[in-house]
Amino acid sequence: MSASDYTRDEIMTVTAARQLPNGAVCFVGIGLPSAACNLARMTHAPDLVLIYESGTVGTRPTVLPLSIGDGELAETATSVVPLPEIFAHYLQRGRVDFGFLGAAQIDRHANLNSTVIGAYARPKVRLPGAGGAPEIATFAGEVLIIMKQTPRSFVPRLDFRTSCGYLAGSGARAATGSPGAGPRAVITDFGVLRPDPDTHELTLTALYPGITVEAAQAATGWPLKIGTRLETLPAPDSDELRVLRALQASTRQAQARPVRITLPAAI
Amino acid sequence: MSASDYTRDEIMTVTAARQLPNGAVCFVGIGLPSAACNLARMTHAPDLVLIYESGTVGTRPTVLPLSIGDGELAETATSVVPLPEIFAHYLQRGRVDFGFLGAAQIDRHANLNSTVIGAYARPKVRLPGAGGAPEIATFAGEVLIIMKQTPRSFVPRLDFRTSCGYLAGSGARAATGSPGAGPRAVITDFGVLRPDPDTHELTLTALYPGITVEAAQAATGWPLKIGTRLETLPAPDSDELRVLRALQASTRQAQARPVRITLPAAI
Amino acid sequence: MQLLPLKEAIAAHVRDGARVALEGFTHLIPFAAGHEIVRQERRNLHLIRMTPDLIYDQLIGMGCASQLTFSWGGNPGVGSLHRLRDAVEHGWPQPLALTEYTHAELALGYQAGASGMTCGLMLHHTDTDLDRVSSSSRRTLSCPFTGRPLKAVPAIRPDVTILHAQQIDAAGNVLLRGIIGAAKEAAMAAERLVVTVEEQVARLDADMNAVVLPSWLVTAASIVPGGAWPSYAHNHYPRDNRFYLAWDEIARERGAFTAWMERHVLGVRDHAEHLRLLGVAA
Amino acid sequence: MQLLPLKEAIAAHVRDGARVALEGFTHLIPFAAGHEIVRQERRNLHLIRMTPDLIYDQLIGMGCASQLTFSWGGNPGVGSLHRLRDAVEHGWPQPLALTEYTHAELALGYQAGASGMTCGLMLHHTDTDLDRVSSSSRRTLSCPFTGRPLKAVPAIRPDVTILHAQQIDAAGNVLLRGIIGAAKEAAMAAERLVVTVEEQVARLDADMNAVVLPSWLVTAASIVPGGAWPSYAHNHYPRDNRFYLAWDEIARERGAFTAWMERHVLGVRDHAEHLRLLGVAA
Repeated sequence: MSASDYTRDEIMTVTAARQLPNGAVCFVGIGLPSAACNLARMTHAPDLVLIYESGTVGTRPTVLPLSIGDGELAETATSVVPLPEIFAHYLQRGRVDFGFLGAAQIDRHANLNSTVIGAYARPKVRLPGAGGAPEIATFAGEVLIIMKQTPRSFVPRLDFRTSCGYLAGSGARAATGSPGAGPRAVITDFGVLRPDPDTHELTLTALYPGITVEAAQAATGWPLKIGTRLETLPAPDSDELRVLRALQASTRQAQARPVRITLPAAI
Repeated sequence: MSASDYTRDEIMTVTAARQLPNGAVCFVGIGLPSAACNLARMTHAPDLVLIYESGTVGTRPTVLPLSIGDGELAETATSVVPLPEIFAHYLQRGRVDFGFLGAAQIDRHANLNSTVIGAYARPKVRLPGAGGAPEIATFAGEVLIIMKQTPRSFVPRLDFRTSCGYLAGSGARAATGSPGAGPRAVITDFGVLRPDPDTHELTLTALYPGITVEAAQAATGWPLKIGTRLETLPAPDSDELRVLRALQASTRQAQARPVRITLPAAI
Repeated sequence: MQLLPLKEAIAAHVRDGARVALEGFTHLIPFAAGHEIVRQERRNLHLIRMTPDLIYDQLIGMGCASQLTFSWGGNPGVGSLHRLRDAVEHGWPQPLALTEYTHAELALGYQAGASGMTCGLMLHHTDTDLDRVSSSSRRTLSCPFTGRPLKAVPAIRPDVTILHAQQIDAAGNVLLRGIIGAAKEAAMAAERLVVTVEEQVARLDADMNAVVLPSWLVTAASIVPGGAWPSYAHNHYPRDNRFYLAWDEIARERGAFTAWMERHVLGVRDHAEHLRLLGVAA
Repeated sequence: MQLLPLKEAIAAHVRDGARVALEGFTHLIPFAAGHEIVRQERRNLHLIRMTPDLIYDQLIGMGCASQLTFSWGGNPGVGSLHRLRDAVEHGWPQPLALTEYTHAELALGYQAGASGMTCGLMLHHTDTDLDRVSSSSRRTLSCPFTGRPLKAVPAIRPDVTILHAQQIDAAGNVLLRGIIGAAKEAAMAAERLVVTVEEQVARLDADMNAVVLPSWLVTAASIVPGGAWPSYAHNHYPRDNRFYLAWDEIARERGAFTAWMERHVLGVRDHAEHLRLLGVAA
């Protein structure tokens, strides 16, 4: 059933897709989350409802968009609403089951930084910033995080806290009254980390085939907690790989297509 | 130019219509205000912008609607928006130049009651209530009031203050920071009352042809202040009467038309 | 979304004592659903609606409601709602507790409910007696940036909102077209959403920016042609202004009202029979 | 509404030091108008936009702006905005003061501005460092009904909002179709509204509930076919994802960026010439 020849990006995307139950409502960001959500929709979860912050609700793209506002998303949507409604009527209202986040830095309690490396006033690297992340982190029923694991991104201390995971852990998040349950899983290119039920410290609970605990530890900027029962995740099956690769191929093709505009003769 | 044969309702409507300059943005209520606004639009003010609280912006009906949400209003509108936007994006935002109000009771400072006659908790007459009136009274650039003048409706003291005119007068309204200027004119079936520039007490400034000051005073429940220069208003001209009567005839005709619904055979 | 006969949808989702909003501003008023509530003899409902209109006059006169949240309670363009008046003025058939707003306030309350907020904010306007009699429904506060006086109204969260719409597609998505009032906000604010529609279609006749309620927000839907009569459904039938004028006479006296409701609502099986009995449908 | 050549519309309505919002979320970004601002060498603008995108990278890199209010400043799907980064990290070509929001906060600020409010309210979420660094842009307060912690953000009121749209009709009404982001709120919030459109038509191709900005809200309009390129205009042309990918290289170094802008923006008379020079239009 499983294909032996796949990339780390592919198993990461497939693993993320598998977290999504059919019928769930997902708030989708661009890049790996969009690939994962659409892969899930085109395999085991045909009734997945995808919401992009641009205002498209129930969108069913056949080509992965480069931006969250591509025309494909509007054309295949159930409904296109003003952006403020997405955040108010859907996210803050509690209509979103799953939110996806990525970031430049994550700490052991799944707090995220997507704002700056260095000091805010004089940053070493100015990152894009918050976007929808802080509210997704707060209001989505559950949060899934997709990030490549490196010592530079999995850090003991964030340079800037853009979005909250479990704050200092051990119930600190729940004490704030935050409506969503917080990050349920961090899917990396090594495996999956989940919060400890008591301390909320991220704990390695599963690895991809052939990946060692030592490698995962070396890719983490803090002493990584290892779960007592360490699962080996199944490789992508051939159907998943076929769908994912077809999606990406059609996307590359669409993006290579030149745009031509016909100007009226008078201009 | 002027037609000698007209009703008091007609001259009242025509006089109200004449208050509206071309290009103004009007928040229209049903009944006489709707007739006046559309008469103005079909005579001297073709670019009048009519907004009905149901959500229709820039509507140009050929038949006066019975309700503020008739289909005719939507079909002839520039834009149909959700009702909350009418109150937020148009009225509260200060985009409305003129608001029209009527009421069951008015006092000498043009405060209005459309809620109850008698005590609120055990009313003698329960009236429809506020609707859009309190916000129109506050946020429209200017307010025009259309009401038939009787001692029961022009009262020394309101049973209930639903919408504010000039409160206790003498600058009391401006002191609240209310954005709109307040009622500029009260158009009755006797003539026109305007607020005194200092005390804001309603003052009779104009009468229809053939109407006496004494008659207007007798129709008012307080000692009516009479303006120093009392104008005689021109009668409706033949064009105004023709347009108004044609509008009302087409409305009566439309309202007499029976509605037939075809049910699917299976039902 | 569950597609059900209207009788079952009301039985399953409208409970005695529930906060129920039947919305639709002049247009798309869910009369058929309201009549089914009368037929099922629901009691002590807390009715919520910007403009009670004839449908709430009927529910109130038939003793279904003990509370009303509203902003304008008249027969549009005609005059009074006699049954609403009788309940407020004389407690017949039972007393009716009022929570009274302005249109702007009630729309804001729905918006707040739709947004998961606890309250909504507007500019404070000069005090009216409404602020005095419904003081628990309004608070003034100062803008934290400018100090300007603001007014807060509490979020409105119906247990169930009921709407009428033009179309439902095979997947259960619902299209509303034309004047929508605060229907979308009332829908998003509610715990449950019940919809009646004119017709089921394979694909909605909907532009990209049309008002479409996704199927997963719809708790139950029923196909009820003519379900908004005597209000209207754009593209299907116009408002029956003659009936709105006639209602003034029908509802004026208790006896005539009750007789009319017994014959035309309680005495029929469903909305199609109601329309046929009144000669509106063949 | 005044129909003007774009050059005159920008000259008349965008002043040095103004608060300017060019909105359009991925879709309908008014690139032609932005380029005209570059050509007219406006200075010290306070730029406002949810997603600065390439258009603000260009304005910032050409020294038009001293302030930026935004919520996500990247090249969507590609990576960094190098000119925005250079301004923030190194003050080149001049320092850029940031007011930074989340999407939800900035959308709320536009909504508040559009509604004539002084501020907007949302549920308060767990503290982030954004609350700390832009504390003047946020306040926490308690819900007066429930005591729940709420967050207020100030209303955003641009001096001028600039949008691109598909159509304008003979009367000057403007149709936006497809993804609209916060364009409507930004339009209603502004003192002045300048619009570029793909085409003028006798009658808008608009459904009843379409997004139409009435002519009397439009200060000035210019007909600029292709005016959203390299973003897109639904029904007219798709997003030029190739250009978004190419921009990463063009904007990476100061010299290459400046040379590109001099040749392709300053060196052309108008947007049509810009499109022809780039081989996008014939």
